[in-house]
Amino acid sequence: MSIELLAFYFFAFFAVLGALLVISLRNPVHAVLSLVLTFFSMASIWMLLRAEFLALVLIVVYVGAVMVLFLFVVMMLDIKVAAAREGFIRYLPVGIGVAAVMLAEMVALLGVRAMHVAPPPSAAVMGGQANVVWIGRALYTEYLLPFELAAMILTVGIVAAVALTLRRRPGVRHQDAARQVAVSAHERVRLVSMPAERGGNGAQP
Amino acid sequence: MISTATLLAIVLAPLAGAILAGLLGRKIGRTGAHSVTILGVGIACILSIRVLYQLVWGGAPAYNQDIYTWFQIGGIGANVGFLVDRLSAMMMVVVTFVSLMVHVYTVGYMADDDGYQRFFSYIALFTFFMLMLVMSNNFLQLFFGWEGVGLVSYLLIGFWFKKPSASYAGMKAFIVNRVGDLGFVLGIAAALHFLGSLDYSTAFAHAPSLTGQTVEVIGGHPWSAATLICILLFIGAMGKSAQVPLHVWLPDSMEGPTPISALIHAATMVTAGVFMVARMSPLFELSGTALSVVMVTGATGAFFLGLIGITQFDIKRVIAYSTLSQLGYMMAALGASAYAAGIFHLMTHAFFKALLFLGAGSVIMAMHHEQDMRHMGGLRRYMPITYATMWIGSLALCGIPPFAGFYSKDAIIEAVGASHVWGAGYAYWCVLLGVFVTATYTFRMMHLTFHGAPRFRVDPHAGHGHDGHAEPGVLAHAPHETPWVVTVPLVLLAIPSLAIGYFAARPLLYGGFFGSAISVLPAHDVLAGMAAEFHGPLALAVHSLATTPFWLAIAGIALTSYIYLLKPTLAGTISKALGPLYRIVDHKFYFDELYTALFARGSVALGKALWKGADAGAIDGLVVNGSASLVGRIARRARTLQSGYLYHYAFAMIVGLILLLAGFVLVPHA
Amino acid sequence: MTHWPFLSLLIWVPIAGAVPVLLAGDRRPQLARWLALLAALLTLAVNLAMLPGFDYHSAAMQFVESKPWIPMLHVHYALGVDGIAMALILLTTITTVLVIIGAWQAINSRVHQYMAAMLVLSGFMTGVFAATDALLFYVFFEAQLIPMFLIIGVWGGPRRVYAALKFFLYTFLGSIFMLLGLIYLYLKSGTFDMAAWQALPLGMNAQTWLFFAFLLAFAVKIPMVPVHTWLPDAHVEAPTGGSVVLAAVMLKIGAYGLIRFALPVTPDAAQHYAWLVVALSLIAVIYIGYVALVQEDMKKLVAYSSIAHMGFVTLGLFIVFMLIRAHDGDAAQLGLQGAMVQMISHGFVSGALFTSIGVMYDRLHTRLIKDYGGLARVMPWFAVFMVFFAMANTGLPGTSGFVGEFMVILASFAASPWLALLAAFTLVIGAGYTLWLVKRVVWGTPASSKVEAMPDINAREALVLAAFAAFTLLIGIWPEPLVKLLDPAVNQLVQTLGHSKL
Amino acid sequence: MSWNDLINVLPELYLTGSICVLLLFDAFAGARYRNAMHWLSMLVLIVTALLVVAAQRVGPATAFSGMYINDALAGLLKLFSILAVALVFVFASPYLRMRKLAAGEFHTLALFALLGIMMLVSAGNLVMIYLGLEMLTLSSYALVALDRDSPRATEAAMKYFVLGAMASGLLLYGMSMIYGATGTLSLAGIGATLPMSPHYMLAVFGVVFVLAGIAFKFGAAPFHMWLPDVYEGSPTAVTLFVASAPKLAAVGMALRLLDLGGGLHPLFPYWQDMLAVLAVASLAIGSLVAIVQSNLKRMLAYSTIGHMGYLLIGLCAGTSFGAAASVFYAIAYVLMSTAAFGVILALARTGFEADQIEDLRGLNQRSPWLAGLMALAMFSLAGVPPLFGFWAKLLVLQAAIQANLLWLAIVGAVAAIISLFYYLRVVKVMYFDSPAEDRTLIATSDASLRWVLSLNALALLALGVFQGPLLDWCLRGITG
Amino acid sequence: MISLAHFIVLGAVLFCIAVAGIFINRKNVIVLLMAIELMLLAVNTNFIAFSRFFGDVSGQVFVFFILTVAAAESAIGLAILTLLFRNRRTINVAEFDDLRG
Repeated sequence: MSIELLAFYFFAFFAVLGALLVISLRNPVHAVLSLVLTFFSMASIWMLLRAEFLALVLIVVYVGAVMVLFLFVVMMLDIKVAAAREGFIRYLPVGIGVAAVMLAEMVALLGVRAMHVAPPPSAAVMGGQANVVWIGRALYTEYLLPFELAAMILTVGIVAAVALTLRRRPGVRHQDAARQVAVSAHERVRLVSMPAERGGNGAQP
Repeated sequence: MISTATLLAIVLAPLAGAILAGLLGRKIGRTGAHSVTILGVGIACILSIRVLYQLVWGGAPAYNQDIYTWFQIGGIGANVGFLVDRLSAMMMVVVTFVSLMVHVYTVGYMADDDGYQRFFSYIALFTFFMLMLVMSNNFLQLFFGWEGVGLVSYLLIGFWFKKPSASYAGMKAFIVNRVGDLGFVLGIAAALHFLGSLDYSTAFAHAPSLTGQTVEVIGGHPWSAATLICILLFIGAMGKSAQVPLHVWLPDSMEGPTPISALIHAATMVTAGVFMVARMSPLFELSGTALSVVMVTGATGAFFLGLIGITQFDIKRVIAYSTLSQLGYMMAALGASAYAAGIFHLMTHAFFKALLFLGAGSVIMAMHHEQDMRHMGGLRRYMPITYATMWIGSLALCGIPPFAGFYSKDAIIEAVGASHVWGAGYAYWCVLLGVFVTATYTFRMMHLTFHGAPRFRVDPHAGHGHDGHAEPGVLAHAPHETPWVVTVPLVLLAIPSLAIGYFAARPLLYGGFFGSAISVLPAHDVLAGMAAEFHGPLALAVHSLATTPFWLAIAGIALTSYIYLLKPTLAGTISKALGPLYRIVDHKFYFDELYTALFARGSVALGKALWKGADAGAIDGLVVNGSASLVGRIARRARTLQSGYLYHYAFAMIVGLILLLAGFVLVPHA
Repeated sequence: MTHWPFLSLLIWVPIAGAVPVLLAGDRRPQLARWLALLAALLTLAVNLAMLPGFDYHSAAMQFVESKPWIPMLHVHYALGVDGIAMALILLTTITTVLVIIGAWQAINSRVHQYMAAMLVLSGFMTGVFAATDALLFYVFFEAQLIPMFLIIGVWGGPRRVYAALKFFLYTFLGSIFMLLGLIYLYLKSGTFDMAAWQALPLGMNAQTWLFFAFLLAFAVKIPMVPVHTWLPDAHVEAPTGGSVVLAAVMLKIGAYGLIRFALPVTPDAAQHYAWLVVALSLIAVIYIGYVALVQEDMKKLVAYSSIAHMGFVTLGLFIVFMLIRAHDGDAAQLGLQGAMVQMISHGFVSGALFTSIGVMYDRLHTRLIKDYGGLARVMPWFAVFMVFFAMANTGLPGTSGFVGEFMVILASFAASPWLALLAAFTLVIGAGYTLWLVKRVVWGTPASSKVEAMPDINAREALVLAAFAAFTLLIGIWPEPLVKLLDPAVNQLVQTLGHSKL
Repeated sequence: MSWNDLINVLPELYLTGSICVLLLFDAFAGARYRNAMHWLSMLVLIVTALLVVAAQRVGPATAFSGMYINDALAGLLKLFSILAVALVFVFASPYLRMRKLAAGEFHTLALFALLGIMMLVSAGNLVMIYLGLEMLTLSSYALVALDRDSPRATEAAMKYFVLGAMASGLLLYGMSMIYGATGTLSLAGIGATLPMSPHYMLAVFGVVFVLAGIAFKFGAAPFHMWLPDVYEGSPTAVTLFVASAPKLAAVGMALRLLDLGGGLHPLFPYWQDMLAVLAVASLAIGSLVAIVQSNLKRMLAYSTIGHMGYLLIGLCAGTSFGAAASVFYAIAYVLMSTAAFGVILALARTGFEADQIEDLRGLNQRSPWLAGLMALAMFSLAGVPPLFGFWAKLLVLQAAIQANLLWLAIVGAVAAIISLFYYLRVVKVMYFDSPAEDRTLIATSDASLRWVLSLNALALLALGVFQGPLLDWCLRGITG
Repeated sequence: MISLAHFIVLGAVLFCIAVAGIFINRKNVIVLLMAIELMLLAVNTNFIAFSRFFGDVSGQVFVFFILTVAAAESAIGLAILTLLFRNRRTINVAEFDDLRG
């Protein structure tokens, strides 16, 4: 067993463990931390695959930014740890069963046998370039349009996040001179058309 | 030559009268209504007589022409046209004459009825349909007239529609007739199928080709095509001419006003079946079986239905059963291939039976619409003309020589006796004993009505009008002779009842009067044999004094005279003595009860069962609404899958994915 | 020949006429009525104007119009009429006028919408009869459900919702499978031209499937037992005009569909399964007759009687196959003619009966037989019409009701005496239920003081009834013109059916 | 990158730029210019549409190394998407005003979504498909949650988000397998490589996941669970959006991935049967469950599921005719649903959503015109000729029969009968019932809404009669 | 020897865990978001592995985009989460069943 394989199993173990913890831990903060563990492990595995740039991005962007955001939200929302998880326990066997079936199917279908191929030497593949150069070249030539589009997606993310969360507190009263000036007659008086009252039971909703 | 215009005038004059009286009845008033209709029928009558004259004495050939095409589809054509030969011409005269008499009579009889105009419209319309029937030159038009008279009969029986029994009787008549028509239509269809035409002359020309043709009605049992056609047609005749077992409507039809009982249910319409069979003689001659059926059916009716007449107390019903019996005679004659005798009896019967009915109507008028003979008696003093004419009618009916009925009935009895078709022996006994029965009920009626002591009393304070008599047998005024419009027709009808037989017997029966209108196979020609013994009407009358039928009639008359004139209590004693036998006859052999239970109630029960069970239950309930509610139930079940829980949604997606994986990837794909 | 697009006019004049009627609005019902009548009369006038130009000796489609509609699918806006279609179109245009007059006072709420729906319905129905392109036929066939659905649902009786939904769903159920059949035929032939399909060779298997698809679609419409149960409900709940159109024209669409599709396109399957349809027809005649006998609601009774009468139509259509087998061409023609004449006749008779019931309903607001009685005294003129139409319904010679039944019975005897016997049973059972109805409604004594107070028909009602009566009588006394109109087309159909496609 | 590349993507470029401008405008313009957002957005849409038409003139072409395909199909779908978004803007405008929803964000997010759609339907590469799709869905999530104070909207957004993210996870997993089988992300490359790939089964395996992703986008059962909740929970204006243009995107994505000779077309036998199963499940769920709904929006959601079943039937056929039928169906569906939701929007007022079927009681007596429009929409959805919806059904059924999928056509027919019931129910409520006394149904006074809605609904009739050119266009879009 | 299969199976395992996390989780929404991240991680691993074994850059580029999008997605997801919490005062998945049927 090569050192590479050993490393793979080591990191894979922690990745899977972290993943399992993510979905089973009661405390969301712990879950986030478990996820970070998984990310770290996977980043290492990506390293094994000579995808250094992405591995680093995963750690820097994901662990560094996204996971922090998660933690931030978890703490901000002050989520109480649920007392009872009987639902979880009751449906656990079914869930695990289904997941296992799915995994079995997937593994069976992947044709794992056919994949017992050793990776080609990395240097030859990347044309002697560093990983980041390799990706960078592709990104700015062939993948230019997607790259721009990805930028727009991030914009969407910003716009959406702002649109959804930025709010003027409803309780806070503040004067808006512009609106006061711009107000029109029909905004001052609302004409409600109501059916004429008939008899004693003319209560309006 | 007979012109088309004449014939059209004969047919259309009554129709025009009917339309005028019917649609403009209120405008033209009562007088207007009876004037136009009498005028119309009168024209028809006069022209009919002229046509008959032209045919018999004028040497005119028979008229057979199409007026217009009804439809023409491929080789099958149906036309409206007239066939006027001596047979139809004679019928036309009978029909229009009796109709005219009835029209005149009605002026008096219906004088204070609300539906005066309507009535005239109906009877004129009836005349139109009846003429269409007898003048037709094809099956289709025959059926048109056939159903048309049925319609008017329906309307007239239910004329007093406020009486539930009247509208019920009308409906019953129509529906029972429809049973016959079912056969009739099939008969027409069969005729068309085997003979290739609806036109008489063409069809009859093809008739010989029927011999040997068979049709498998029931698998493996070939029937002669001729028999099939004839029996089917005869079923029609059974309905219209009230033969057993489709006779049940005729007694009930007495719910209608008396004039129409005379016109429709005695003289004309009910004899349409007889006419039709005679008209179809070229076909009936081809089937001995059919003739047997005709004869046996007719003879059965002649005797057994006559029996019922003895037990009835309603004067009109007695005559109605008499009609049934006489129609049986006619049919029996036809069955014996003595078509001429049948038609002869038809004619004489038309006169004397119309006379009897109108006489009975006159009595009923006098009795203020009382029809129960138990409340009559001794009327001869109050209404002599009616009495006298009724006597003539009765004697004619009983077949006492030399009245009209004698010649025709005697010929029938002899013809049946001479016939050799299957069942002739039975038929002979029936018609023979029928004579006695006829005499019995006839004179029972005469005695109960006119003789003896009155069984009614006159009370000026009693109610008046046909639905006003609160107490039976109590009259507001004393009975009195009816007005001239009533008695004149009686007298006019009495004349042929008295004399027509004497004059017509020779030409009609033995003189080949009908010529080619009626065809008889030599093997069946009983009349030919009888002709040899015929030596003139007077000789026949004298000779008959030594025959069984005459003495049977005398016996009947004597018996009833004894019972009802001398020992009035005896009637009750006899009926008690006969016990169950009497009850069976009194209940008309339970035909009505049986039919009501089986067909009327049975149909309603079946209809209910089918409606509630099959239609509403099985189809609508189970299949239609059932599938709808099943869909609804599945839908309600299915919507619970959408539980609202995110994890269920995710679960569903994953399960779907797994199934797709399993179903399409694991299973090797062809 | 003429250059006017007569058929298009027949279809679109009423539909276009519906627009101003709608615009007349709820406030001006009288205007809406007159506009609707005008449109209907105009349509009728167009229709009558066609008659002189119609060639009575040709079986070919006449007044043909054809324009590509959906070129990709080879769908054409193709119209044309032969005698069969012409007769039914005449029935449609005449009925429309009568229905609009009939609804003059009977409909009081949302008059404009009712009238517009009627006009649109009329246009669509004409479209069904005039279409020679199968898809166009289908479009019209389905489209007419919408106005009828609204007519039943909006102006109908208490259970109108159930009835309207049942009507729509039932018909849709049948027709959607027909649509699959049409698509199949298109893919097979590359055209939606109905005439081309008649010559399209088809294997027995395909024919069988197609035949049942067509049968289902049209059997529902006719309706045949056992898919008939929508009809009594629809009739009972529909307003008078709806019932009249439904009975007079819409049911005919089913039979017309059979004539245009099931018979000529799949002759061998039709031949093979003719026994089935014949059996169902006879069941309709007898079974439905019994069911009709015990109805307590007049409309339901007439509705059931419609089913029984339409049984004669299907009987006439399919008896043809037995006769062709027996090489009895004349009788085959007779059967087909009988079916056609029966359709036209039933249009007038049932239309008239529903109008009559409408007349009573307008006065007493009940359709239960037991609530009536003695109308002969209270409404003598009405009674005359009622009895007349009842007689026509029982198939009395001299009325149109007789002609078709008679022809069909004659034809079926040629196939088998037993069939004829069962068919002729209608003489008895039909008389039974109709006369019993008449006895309870027209004769007798008035059931209540309300009945006593019923006024006799007014001139407008008399006009409608008299028009129906005139047609009924005309066809009854002299069917030859109608027969002549139909003859070439019927003759050709018999020829077509005689040739196997196998 | 060349000049030519830029010309081809000019519509998208313009749209991107405009969105940025609009964003800035919305951020800095005062409240008084809020209404201007609407008109500016409309202007942007019109110009974009013109540019799409213009770009069509340089097509068919690919740009950016095959990332972007400018062909007739893309043009067709883009134009109708733009039209749909424009309809959404018009119909939604009064609603947003009344509910005081953030109109600026609504417009920008919808335009972002449109950008995503346009990219998606022009995608020539798995990456582009993914990015376009995400652009669309991310905007949609935000739109659904736009009514921030509505618990139901938020709940719907959450469900939509989680399931949507999971679906894109599945899609991506499938894409990774396809990549593993072919070693390329280019759709054309995949189509060329697949038949000789040694890892053929890997691709088949991937197809299942990809299909799951597509099915989710369509809302096909069993990946439909989000759809009713989102339709019901979202503000009606957003429901209208979700129910319109994204369906065109979905069909575009499906066609890019599966059909047109490239992409996964070599695996046709596999995905045909899978799609058939999805179609049947959708038809069943769609037609059945809608019957028992009382909420109009939810009912329309289930009806959507059913319609997606029909659309999938067209795709199932695997022929270019079937594909064209699907496109036609999608367009028909979009126009029908905009009309239906448009009526709801036209009736909605402050405090009254008009989203219960019962709310429409007696509409014909209150507002016959709106009732008529709704009836048109309903009969069209039900597929009653001569309305637009009928032709859509006709085409997919024809495609199915043509492809020997008669059984599928029969299932479609049965579903049509069942679904007819609930459409008729709406008509029944509007026409047969009398209006509730306590509620007054007042049609909107917004003129542009009234007019455009009328045009929209009447188009269902007009396109029912003159559908030929559109059908022609759809077929040309597929066959090139 | 380390082969492609190792990575792919690892990806599959992670993927299944993530999926299971989504439907087993009956507690809070935030775990769902994390499960989604896990899912994407699995996918990314697949891409990178294939990219490595094909020697093709596009797989890694795709991963780059996925990471980008995932970041935006997380942002929106968390935004919805905060909205949810604001509106409902809970993020318990089992309580979000207003919309159903």
